[in-house]
Amino acid sequence: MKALKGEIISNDKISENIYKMTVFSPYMVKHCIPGQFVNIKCSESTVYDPLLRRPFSIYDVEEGFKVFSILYLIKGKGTKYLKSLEPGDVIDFLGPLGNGIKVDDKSDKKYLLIGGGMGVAPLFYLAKSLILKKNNVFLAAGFKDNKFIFFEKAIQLLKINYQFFSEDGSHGAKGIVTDFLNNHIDEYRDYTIYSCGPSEMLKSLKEIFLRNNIKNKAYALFEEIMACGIGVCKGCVIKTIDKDNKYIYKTVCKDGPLFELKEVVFE
Amino acid sequence: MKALKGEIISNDKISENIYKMTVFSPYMVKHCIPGQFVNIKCSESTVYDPLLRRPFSIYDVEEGFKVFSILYLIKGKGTKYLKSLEPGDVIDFLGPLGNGIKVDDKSDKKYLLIGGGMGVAPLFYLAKSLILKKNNVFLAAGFKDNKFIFFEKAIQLLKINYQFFSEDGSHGAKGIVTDFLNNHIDEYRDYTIYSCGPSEMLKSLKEIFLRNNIKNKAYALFEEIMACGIGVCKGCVIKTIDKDNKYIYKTVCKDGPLFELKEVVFE
Amino acid sequence: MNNFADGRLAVNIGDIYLKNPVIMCSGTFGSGLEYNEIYETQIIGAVVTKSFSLKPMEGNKPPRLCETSSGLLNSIGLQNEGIEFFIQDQLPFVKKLKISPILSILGTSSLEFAELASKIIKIEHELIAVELNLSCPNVNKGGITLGSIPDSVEEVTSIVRKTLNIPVIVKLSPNNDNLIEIAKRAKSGGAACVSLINTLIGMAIDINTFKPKLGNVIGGLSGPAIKPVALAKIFSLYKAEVLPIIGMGGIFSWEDAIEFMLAGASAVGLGTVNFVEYDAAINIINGLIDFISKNNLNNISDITGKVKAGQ
Amino acid sequence: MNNFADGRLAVNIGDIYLKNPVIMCSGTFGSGLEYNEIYETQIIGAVVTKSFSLKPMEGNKPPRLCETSSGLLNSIGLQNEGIEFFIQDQLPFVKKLKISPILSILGTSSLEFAELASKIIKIEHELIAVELNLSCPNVNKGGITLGSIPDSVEEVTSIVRKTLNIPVIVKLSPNNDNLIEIAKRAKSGGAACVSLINTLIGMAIDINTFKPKLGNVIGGLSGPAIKPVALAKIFSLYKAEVLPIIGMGGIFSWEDAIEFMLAGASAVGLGTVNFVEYDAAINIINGLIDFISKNNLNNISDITGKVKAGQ
Ligand SMILES: Cc1cc2nc3c(=O)[nH]c(=O)nc-3n(C[C@H](O)[C@H](O)[C@H](O)COP(=O)(O)OP(=O)(O)OC[C@H]3O[C@@H](n4cnc5c(N)ncnc54)[C@H](O)[C@@H]3O)c2cc1C
Ligand SMILES: Cc1cc2nc3c(=O)[nH]c(=O)nc-3n(C[C@H](O)[C@H](O)[C@H](O)COP(=O)(O)OP(=O)(O)OC[C@H]3O[C@@H](n4cnc5c(N)ncnc54)[C@H](O)[C@@H]3O)c2cc1C
Ligand SMILES: Cc1cc2nc3c(=O)[nH]c(=O)nc-3n(C[C@H](O)[C@H](O)[C@H](O)COP(=O)(O)O)c2cc1C
Ligand SMILES: Cc1cc2nc3c(=O)[nH]c(=O)nc-3n(C[C@H](O)[C@H](O)[C@H](O)COP(=O)(O)O)c2cc1C
Ligand code: FES
Ligand code: FES
Repeated sequence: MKALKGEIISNDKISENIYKMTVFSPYMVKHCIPGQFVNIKCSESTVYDPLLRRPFSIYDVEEGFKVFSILYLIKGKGTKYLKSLEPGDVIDFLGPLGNGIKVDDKSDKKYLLIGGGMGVAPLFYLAKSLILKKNNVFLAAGFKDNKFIFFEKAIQLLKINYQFFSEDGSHGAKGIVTDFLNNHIDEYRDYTIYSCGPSEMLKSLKEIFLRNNIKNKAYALFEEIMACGIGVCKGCVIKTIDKDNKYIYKTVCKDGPLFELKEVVFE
Repeated sequence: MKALKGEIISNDKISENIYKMTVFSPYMVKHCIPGQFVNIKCSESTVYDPLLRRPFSIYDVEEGFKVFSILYLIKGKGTKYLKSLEPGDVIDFLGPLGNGIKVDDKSDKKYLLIGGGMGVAPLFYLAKSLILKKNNVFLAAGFKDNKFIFFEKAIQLLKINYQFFSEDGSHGAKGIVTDFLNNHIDEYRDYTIYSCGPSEMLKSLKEIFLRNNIKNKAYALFEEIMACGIGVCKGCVIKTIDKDNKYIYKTVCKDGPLFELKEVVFE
Repeated sequence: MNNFADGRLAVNIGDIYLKNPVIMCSGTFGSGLEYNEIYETQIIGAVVTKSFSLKPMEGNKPPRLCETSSGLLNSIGLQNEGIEFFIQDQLPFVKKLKISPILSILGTSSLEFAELASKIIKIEHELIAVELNLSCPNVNKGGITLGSIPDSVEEVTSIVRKTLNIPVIVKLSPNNDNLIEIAKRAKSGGAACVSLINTLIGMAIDINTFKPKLGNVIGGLSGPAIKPVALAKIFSLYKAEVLPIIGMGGIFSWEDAIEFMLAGASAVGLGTVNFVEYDAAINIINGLIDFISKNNLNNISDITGKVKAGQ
Repeated sequence: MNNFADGRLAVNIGDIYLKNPVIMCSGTFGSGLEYNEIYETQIIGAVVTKSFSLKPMEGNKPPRLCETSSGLLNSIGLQNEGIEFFIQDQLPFVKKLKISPILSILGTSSLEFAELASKIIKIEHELIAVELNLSCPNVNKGGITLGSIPDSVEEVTSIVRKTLNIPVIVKLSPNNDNLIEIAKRAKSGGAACVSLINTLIGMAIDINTFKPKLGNVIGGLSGPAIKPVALAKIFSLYKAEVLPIIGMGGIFSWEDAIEFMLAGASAVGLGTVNFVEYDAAINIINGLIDFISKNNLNNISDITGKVKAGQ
């Protein structure tokens, strides 16, 4: 973790309201792992609205070019500001943050990645890293519509197996990814599972795993509004339960964003 | 006065920290007069820092193109925002505001315009309007350095007489404009005088006029921090004295920005 | 432009009836005449005039304004031309333009308020209500504002209430921590409702000159910066169930207006936003209409106090 | 980086000596350990730890954060691992990193504070001072915070003062209007100085769900939005000449720090800025050094209270 400044190499619209920003940062490239994020300043100095930094997952890392990239959805003033930046501008960010996913150096395991909407962002870097170590990766992702066709194209380059769903049937199969999982759960009993997406999706996943008595490891990347991003303010907590059935508030920024699904209490 | 939106035609750096923005606005072109200003929104919607609009004098009007322009100095967050805008972007402004200077339709009078620093901005449009009506115009302006050479070039096109001063001698004669006036005051006894510049300059001018018993009309354009810009909040007042020697706070935005120098009380 | 006559926008605040709950705050909209050059200010639920005193007041020494992060500090000092100016010079135009006026009055003692009220009798039928600005320091009571003294609040309210036949609104300051008590005394005095919040006391200093940025040293903070404080005050007063509330303090959008109503406001006041978005009232009224439709409300007042804040 | 050992930055606040007047606010900097990954936190004048209570506290139900215009609402609810955790697990690292710690302690009664103090005795020589966080609601006194009750403030301060041999700082809340009285009672209790302001009570509501944006309904507002309010409070307390002041509330730049000192602060606290500019302390200390040079000051404390606010 370091306070960094990085030159923007590209900042392009890649779908409706979705942008990809690539940033030059040898430090990040050297240190970050999938599932981690950066906390980006989204205003000019002395302008305090928006006040807080904004967290974004690492979407991709290109070691050769010493760049990492993020994928961001325009939501409010912070992301509108990011959109206004141009190649050559410098962004101010802290990273890499969060616990992330350590990909074993030698491994030949099976992984199931489950994404929903913008939640697919960290899964690209994860899939890429897993594939590099010759793991077996299957990615299932669900969307509202066909805004994520660009993502399918990116995934195809990784040459992994995948299945996409959209609620309106405009991209991949019509349906939602949790239904798919519910129906095919037995095929994935020996997979390690990583998921990222809206809180309702993660909640359904947890229920599916419980209902089907899934014994293997199932993790998810969580989001919460953040202030410090480094575990100091205790602002970004989610409720978890430990092995003694005791409730503990854990920070998404430092204890997470990766949690075992079974330890998270959805309310 | 109207709440307007206008497309930016150009927004160019014309000197160190000085920009010129040209805006398409048939309404402004039709209604504005020299000395008036516009109150411009300098942030994205839902971003409230900077909160207030920023007032800028009308620098030029080009009737044929239905555009007006402003000249602005980068000071803080508002002007930095303006700088970031591009041709094609639309700005939100209210105008024309303030009492301004009505240029008589038929006239053949003598005018002395005195400017200091960014205070020359409104004098260009004024000089242009006076010349158009075949008045005799002399412009004297003082600067710190040679950042305003662009302004001399613009003035030359108007074919009026002028004299520029700079404190460091890098542009025009070395010296300050008030000294010049002090020494040549007798030549301008029958001129109508308009001035605009830093408050200390206006104060000196007033003293020079008093000291030399100048009877002709001497006006100045004033600046104050503004909120509403239309005379409602009473925030932008300066102290004036009326003929009965009574002090009154008058609004710069509505009663001004043009005041007779003799009615203004400098403190 | 939408149909602002939509009956679902009409609200009753105590015995005050408004065609819609959007009110312009005192001191930020004149009497609606200037803004009428920009749009027809008759669409607004009510315009609270700037505060008028018995005699003209010259106001504080400039500078009177200072921008802060998402906020505005002002020390206008209640500059106004006196109540007679309103009655003779402004009211005729207000009537002509069909603006719905609430007259804000300002005094330093109950005596002054009594005198003000008596001057208003002859025009009270033209007014929707009077609003009492109790933020002026009282000379007899050592410069403390009337609004911070419970007894004075009740006394002033009841004097005005008895002199006039129109509803009385008491404007509350957020700078005292006896808000609920003050509101109760306003009620005892006969107020129809309270409006809050007035500005928070604030200050700024020029580090180059070491001088305060306001001629008056301290001033009042308004704008989006104070919105969370205003909401908390309104919510706490609403829970105390004293009087209906006109809520204000940093409202800049229709979403903000909804937030204030959810917290407990029966109507909302727009202040500083008038300097930034000249036609804020139009956008906010339109936003409320859309919100009503989307949420199938019978009336906008259905949401007043409806924040889900019980665990 | 400049020479932070510049003697012209050293300040005395009551009997507290600091190498420079830049302090990290409680709850916004941990104990300085995390930030030490970013820069050497030993350069900071002092780090006030998060507030520790006798027993671990789990904190409030999320969401606990909500951004507002130029402000941050939080309802952390003082989540902490308890005083023993600080003493055993954190203090060794704090020492190793040469951080200058001020320990913030938190209790709901004078009894609890007494117990806390007795636990601190064995480590007090490692601390620059203790800061009393009196913002916790007192169960016996109907949920009112200790800090708003003058008698409690004096009692708690004097108990801690008598138990310990190090200076005691009392942190004041801006939500009560008896600031000066409270400060006087802190003084009677033996406090070395006061720190203010803590956060302003605020609220925000989600208009889609009608739910408060904070799980705890209300929270504390910090950041640049509250800066003018903080300055006014500090200025008014400074004029009352009660105790030296550590000033905080929205300080984001060295210019802000100067403004607070001019208003009357002997030292300045950085809170929310730590989340936005991770190395704010460095920039601010550097800015102060430049300011000293440019203005030919002997010591930064020369400007404390020097705002030119006579008429
Ligand atoms: C660990 C983590 C990783 C993330 N990765 C990505 C990513 O790869 N791509 C992406 O597009 N988004 C990602 N997000 C969400 C992203 O941070 C928010 O969309 C962004 O902060 C919105 O900022 P805004 O100013 O545009 O919107 P705002 O106007 O501030 O808010 C719009 C909405 O976003 C929510 N929001 C605001 N701040 C945050 C925050 N700090 N965290 C979560 N939600 C917030 C608000 O509650 C509101 O509902 C991530 C969030 C977290 C916590
Ligand atoms: C009638 C009028 C006409 C003006 N015409 C021009 C012009 O043609 N060109 C030009 O460059 N500038 C002009 N100004 C000044 C211009 O408004 C300020 O420079 C601008 O508002 C600064 O905004 P900022 O956000 O960049 O700086 P900030 O960071 O807000 O402030 C920088 C400095 O500018 C001062 N300032 C801020 N707001 C105002 C304000 N509303 N009025 C005056 N000073 C302010 C501040 O006190 C501060 O000292 C005019 C001002 C007035 C009142
Ligand atoms: C420039 C200015 C002048 C004001 N004048 C008055 C006034 O004369 N009487 C009054 O009761 N309130 C006055 N107020 C307070 C507002 O009516 C309102 O209560 C406050 O500004 C909070 O709302 P806002 O944040 O939307 O502005 C004034 C506020 C401002 C900004
Ligand atoms: C997330 C957060 C947690 C805080 N926790 C504490 C705390 O534990 N004890 C305390 O005395 N103050 C606490 N505060 C208040 C700060 O110490 C400080 O007084 C306040 O935030 C104002 O300063 P600022 O505007 O610079 O943040 C907290 C503030 C924030 C934002
Ligand atoms: S954002 Fe501060 S602890 Fe996570
Ligand atoms: S800015 Fe409001 S009266 Fe001039």
